[in-house]
Amino acid sequence: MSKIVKLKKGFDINLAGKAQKKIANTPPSDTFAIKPTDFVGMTRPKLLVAEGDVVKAGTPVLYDKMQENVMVCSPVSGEVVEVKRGAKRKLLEIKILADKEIQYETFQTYNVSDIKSLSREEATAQMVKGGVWPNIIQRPYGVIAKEEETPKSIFISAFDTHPLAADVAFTLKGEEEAFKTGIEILKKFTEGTIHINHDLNGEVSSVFSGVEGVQHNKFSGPHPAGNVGVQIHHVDPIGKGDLVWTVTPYGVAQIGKLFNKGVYDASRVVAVAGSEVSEPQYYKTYTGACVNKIVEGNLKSENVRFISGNALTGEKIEKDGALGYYSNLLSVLPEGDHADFLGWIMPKKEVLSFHRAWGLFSFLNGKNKEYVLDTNTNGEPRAFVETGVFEKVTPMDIYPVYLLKAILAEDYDNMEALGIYEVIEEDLALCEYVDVSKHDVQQMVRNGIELMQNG
Amino acid sequence: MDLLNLGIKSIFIENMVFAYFLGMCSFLAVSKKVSTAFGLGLAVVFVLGMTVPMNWLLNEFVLKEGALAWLGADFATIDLSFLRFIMFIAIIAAMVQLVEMTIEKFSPSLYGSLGIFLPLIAVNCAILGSSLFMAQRDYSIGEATVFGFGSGIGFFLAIVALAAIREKLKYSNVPDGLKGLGITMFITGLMGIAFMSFMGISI
Amino acid sequence: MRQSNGYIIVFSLILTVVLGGLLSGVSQVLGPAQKKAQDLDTKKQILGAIPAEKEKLSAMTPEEILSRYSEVISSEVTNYQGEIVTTNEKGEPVVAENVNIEKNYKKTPENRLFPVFKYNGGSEQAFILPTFGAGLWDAIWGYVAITPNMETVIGVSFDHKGETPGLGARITSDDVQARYRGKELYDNQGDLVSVTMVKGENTPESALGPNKVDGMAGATLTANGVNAMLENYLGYYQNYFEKNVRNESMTMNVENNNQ
Amino acid sequence: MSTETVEAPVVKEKEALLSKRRKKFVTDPLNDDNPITIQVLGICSALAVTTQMKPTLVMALSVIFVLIFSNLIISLMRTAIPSRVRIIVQLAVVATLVTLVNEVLKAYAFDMYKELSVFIGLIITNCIVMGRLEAFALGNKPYDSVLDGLGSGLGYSWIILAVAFFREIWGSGNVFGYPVFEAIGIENFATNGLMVSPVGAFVVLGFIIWVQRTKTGYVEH
Amino acid sequence: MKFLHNILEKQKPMFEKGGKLEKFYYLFEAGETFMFSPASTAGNKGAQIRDAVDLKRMMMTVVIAMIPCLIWGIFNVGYQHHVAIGEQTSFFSVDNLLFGARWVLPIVLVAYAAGGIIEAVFAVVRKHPINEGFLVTGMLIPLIVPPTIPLWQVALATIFGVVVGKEIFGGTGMNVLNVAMTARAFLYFAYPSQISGEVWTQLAGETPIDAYSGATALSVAYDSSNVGNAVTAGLANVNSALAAPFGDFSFFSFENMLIGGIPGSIGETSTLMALLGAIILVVTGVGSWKIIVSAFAGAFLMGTVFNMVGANEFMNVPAQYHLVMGGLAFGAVFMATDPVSASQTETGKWIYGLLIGALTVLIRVVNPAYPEGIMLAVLLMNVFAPLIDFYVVQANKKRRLARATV
Repeated sequence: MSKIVKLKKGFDINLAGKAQKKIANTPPSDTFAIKPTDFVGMTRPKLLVAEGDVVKAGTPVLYDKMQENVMVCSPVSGEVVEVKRGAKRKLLEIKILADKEIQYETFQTYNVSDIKSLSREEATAQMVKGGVWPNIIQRPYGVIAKEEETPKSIFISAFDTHPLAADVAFTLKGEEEAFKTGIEILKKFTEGTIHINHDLNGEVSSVFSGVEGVQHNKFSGPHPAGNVGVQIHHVDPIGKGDLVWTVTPYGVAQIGKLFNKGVYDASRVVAVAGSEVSEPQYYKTYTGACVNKIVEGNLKSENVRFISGNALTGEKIEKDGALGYYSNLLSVLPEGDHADFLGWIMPKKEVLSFHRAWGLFSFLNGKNKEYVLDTNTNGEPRAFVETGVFEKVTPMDIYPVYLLKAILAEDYDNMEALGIYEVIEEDLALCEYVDVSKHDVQQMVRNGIELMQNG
Repeated sequence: MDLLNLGIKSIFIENMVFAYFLGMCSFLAVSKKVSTAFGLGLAVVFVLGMTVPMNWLLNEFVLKEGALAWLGADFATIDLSFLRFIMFIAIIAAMVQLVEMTIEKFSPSLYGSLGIFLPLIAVNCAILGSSLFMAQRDYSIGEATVFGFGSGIGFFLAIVALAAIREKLKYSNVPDGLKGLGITMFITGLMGIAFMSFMGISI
Repeated sequence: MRQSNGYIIVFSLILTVVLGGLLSGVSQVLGPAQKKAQDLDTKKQILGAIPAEKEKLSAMTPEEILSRYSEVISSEVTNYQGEIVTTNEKGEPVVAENVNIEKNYKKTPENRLFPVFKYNGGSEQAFILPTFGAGLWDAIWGYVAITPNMETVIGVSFDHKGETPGLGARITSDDVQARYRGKELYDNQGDLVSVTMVKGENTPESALGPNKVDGMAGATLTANGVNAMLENYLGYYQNYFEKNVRNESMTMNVENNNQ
Repeated sequence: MSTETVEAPVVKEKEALLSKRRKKFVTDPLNDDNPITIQVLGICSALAVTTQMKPTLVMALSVIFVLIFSNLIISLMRTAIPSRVRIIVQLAVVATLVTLVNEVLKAYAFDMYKELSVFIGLIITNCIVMGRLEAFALGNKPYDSVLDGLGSGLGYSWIILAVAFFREIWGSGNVFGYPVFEAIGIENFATNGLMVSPVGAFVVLGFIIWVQRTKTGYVEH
Repeated sequence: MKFLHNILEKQKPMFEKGGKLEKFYYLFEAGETFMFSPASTAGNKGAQIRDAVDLKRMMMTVVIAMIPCLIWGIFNVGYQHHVAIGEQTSFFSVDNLLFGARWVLPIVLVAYAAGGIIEAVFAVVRKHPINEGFLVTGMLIPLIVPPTIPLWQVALATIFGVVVGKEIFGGTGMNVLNVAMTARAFLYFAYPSQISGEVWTQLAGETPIDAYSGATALSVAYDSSNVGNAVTAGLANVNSALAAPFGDFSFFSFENMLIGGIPGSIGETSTLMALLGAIILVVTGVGSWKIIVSAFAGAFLMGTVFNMVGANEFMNVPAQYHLVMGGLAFGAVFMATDPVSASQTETGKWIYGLLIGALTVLIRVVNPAYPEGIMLAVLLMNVFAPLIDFYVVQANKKRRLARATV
């Protein structure tokens, strides 16, 4: 019983510099990093290695003091070269210099029939030890799932509608077996359905088409149709007391490989894209790759911003920074640190706006026009004034403005009633983009979620 | 038609709150949330609808000059209107008590939502005010009933709308000195302007 | 002990008796003064309709006003048909000053009582007629003093409950009321047309004529109310004048036997 | 209605007629603990009569009278009142006092009686009166209660007189009925109709609260 | 331009925290951001790109949408003046322009100056940014007052509107009532004789010819209904000797009221110009088409219902006349759509608009005290908009609650 959902609301941000579907032949990065800040809700990361230690791919590097079974493992083998700390000795980054040849920690391997008979406890133990557990994110709150809980269903979004997003099927080419195994493992954790959600207008890649015992749903519409949160809302919404897990397709495959091959395989195909990249394309590397080697000689200009992830939800990184744990995209956009004379009234055509306010004629450009957007905020922070715009980019039965105001007022009952359980930052990222009053909507959403968790 | 006119008049034009400033204490105190305002508003409608006709009877057959004529010609000249205040307030207090007990007995759920407001209502000026207006204006029993309910509904509308506005205002950046009472005064004034649209309506 | 039912009952009884006694005592003592105050208030308004009297009123003590009133005013009560009414349905005497115009207004005109106050100030004689009507927002009322032949207005005094300040409320101002002086109630054809206030202010006298007075800017609706009130009540009193005044010779020998 | 109860402080055997403590009963409600602007009591009658200063003054005097005497009477009876019926007893006493005021006005100030109409009667439900009885008079000695009543009454009075002042001068160009603008030679002062309408009362009181609370630093949460 | 920007940048530290003129930071900020859109970039986390729109541009769009009404108003003030003194010229003549500008522009200037000063004072005292909302308010107020208004009243009303209508709530985005409507309501109730809507032609001291009446359409309509004459006939009789500025229409014909060659508030007379503004607002998405459409629909429906009742002549006014008389069109397009004071939920907007339209006609017809209903209808619905929203949102909450498992 699959569902077809056609969404109208939302907004596609068509940025210039999409990655071409080919894998570049360049020397891979030599350092890789684990950033505890990538794991939302990990407040007390505990380090298991020290500078100078030698690790293998799959060696535990840190764990969460609050949830001890969550382990993060090294993506590569090599030497821990640096442990970077910030203010109050906050753990920021663990850098590992990779070996030329990757050495793996080995775990138990299983064949297809073994996997069928594997118990939930055995599977959990291997996943935690093998470093793949952080792939499982729970809703509400968007934090790493607790292994003792049982979700009512598990959602996997098989496509990504974010600007410049990496093509999911392309990055998982050849991982059919691993994906299938991953799904088999996930089935042990829920009595409910596993949903795989596809783009209605695209072809279903062979990676997903052969998977059985799951529900295949199709979605159409502009971004954020590919957001798993939106998909959950339309297929099996989260009410108070519900628990749903979400896993990325890459995460499913990684879980599969842990059982098929007995290794923590952190290799991944990442896209390098954006208007400032000379040759936007894909690279084969490992989780947490440092970007300096990748972009070397591949930039059009100097004053650019590197973003781990996409332009809507990503994080700014330095030129020698590393991609995030969950990220398979490096976006490079022009930095917008310029002041425009009478910028608030001058007509502009080359800038993209969801609004059609005076002088913003981007709506006259065709749908296929690609934009070079910089990181300028295009205005100053103000109070909420506009209405109805947030709703137009949020294809959910939710009133974002009311939710945000409830968060600002720290009104727990209202936050709950208005649907805080159904959203995480990325679901309202477009609101942050279109907001004329320039609020940090995503940060507000996270604050709200934290209030709910602690309150 | 006259009754309809009176109804509209008492709800909108001579709104207890905006035109006469009556019931302000509870209007200001119990308007922070729509749900509680709704409860208080209902209770006021209820009590007003009961006490104004009750007080009418009292006024007509006991207090008014010559009201005691039904006791005999000797009593026809007696004027007890100086007892009006004390008797009205007594009736109101008694009625509130009665309403409270009745609701408690027959609808515990309604009691749950209205119960806490009922004692407050005994000293709500809108209740006494309506009865005094009724006596001063010499309404008939029909008019008194319509007037009672109308005034109640007017109060109800006002307090619910105010509560919705105040819930919205939670996110506003009101100057310190105006927080609470001050800003509510201004809002009430602005609502009063809006309610002026009904002044002069006659059907 | 203080919580026992017996105590509460006794306490309440004592309190009731004390308070009730106090109040009835006070009302007994103050009763006459209140009656007098009320009386004075009515009489002041009636006298105020005559411009010449109004000027003097503010300087007079209550006693002087009352004595002046009994000196110059006599009253009677008529009904719609113009018959003089002396007793009510119960056979009690009817006193003009105690007829409540507002209460009468609730009845149909045919069932109302209409007080008439006859003024004889020596050089000047007048009939003072109470009127009542609806303004823009609420009740308006007033006294119109007209010549005994019912042809010319001597003076008016209007009051209101809630007309717009600065607009309709101006009917209470001397300036507006003065406009009515000397206006005529009948047109050239001899029909009773009352005096109407026109729309708009600063209309030249030539455009007004004998039956019209200048209006109040922005208060047309109150003016309409005043017009309707005057027209109605003059109409109601028409029968009275036909029967009792016009056909008699105009010898105004007002006996000072009022009340 | 306020439900806080003022703890009766231990009183020394002999205390000055106007000791510091007692002075506070009178001065506190004037500003820091004003019944209208801080405690949010008695707003109803505060606004209705304030189009002109004259009726406002009468209203203020009436409230002071009722406050003082109801405080006194209840304080005198405080040991005799059964607590179960205390509200009704208080109401009865207040209603009696208000009736007294009403009757006196009717007899000796008929104009004011007409003007104030039902609002004199509504002093009964003025929350300040009941509030002071509950919070103070039930637990304090008569003389202290009288001072407390006086203080609250004065606090109430100056606020409504201030409101009335602005409404009358701006709305009618008068002070106590005296045309001040004409007196200083401004013939055509454009009176502000909004000030005479109820809206004016809310707005003026709003501003007074704003100024007063900003000065005293009181913030409501 | 770089040079100018550098100068500004140099001054900046003085206004920033710890600077000498720290108090006036937001004044500086306002000036600077009006000159240059700021060089600020997106934060480290979250959206790295932002929409090209900001609040200033948003507000500017509304101002631009009002320009047709303003220009029309300027010409019309001049035109009505010249018609009144019997020197009728073609509508878009220089004479009309000059005369109109002489009377309209001072009102605009005073409104902007009074609003701007108050904004500045509050920005300094309360330490918040200058609200761009005053760009719109300062333009709206002149358009909804008659050309005969004394300037001091414009200033006073603007101050009242901005302070009581907006600043005490914390500024743009926090207010409850529409600021410009609050200002107009202030005038309406405080100084009714100047704005009660009977004669609104700027005569500038000259006397009108006999054939001319400066009465507004609504006032004519009320008068003829009052004496029991059909309103359309009554309208046709007024100024019947004069022709409309465009086309072969009589003065108070439906067509001329639609075009707007009639006396009235400066910006409200032309329904066509308001509709032009509506197109700008709707296309740009700044104004809600739902509110505009439903307000017109509400007025038309109510007019039709009254046609069916037909108890008096005003009720018999053809429903479409209600759409072109008075300020309905202007109010529905520019006042009702104010995003802050309007209903904020999409369902709520339908209810809100419909009731505004219906109430406008209701007030016009059954409330003789107020010939114009739109102002009070908008204010009243502003008051009830939060309540409408409350129940719409409540329904959303209930849907969510219905699927809760615990």
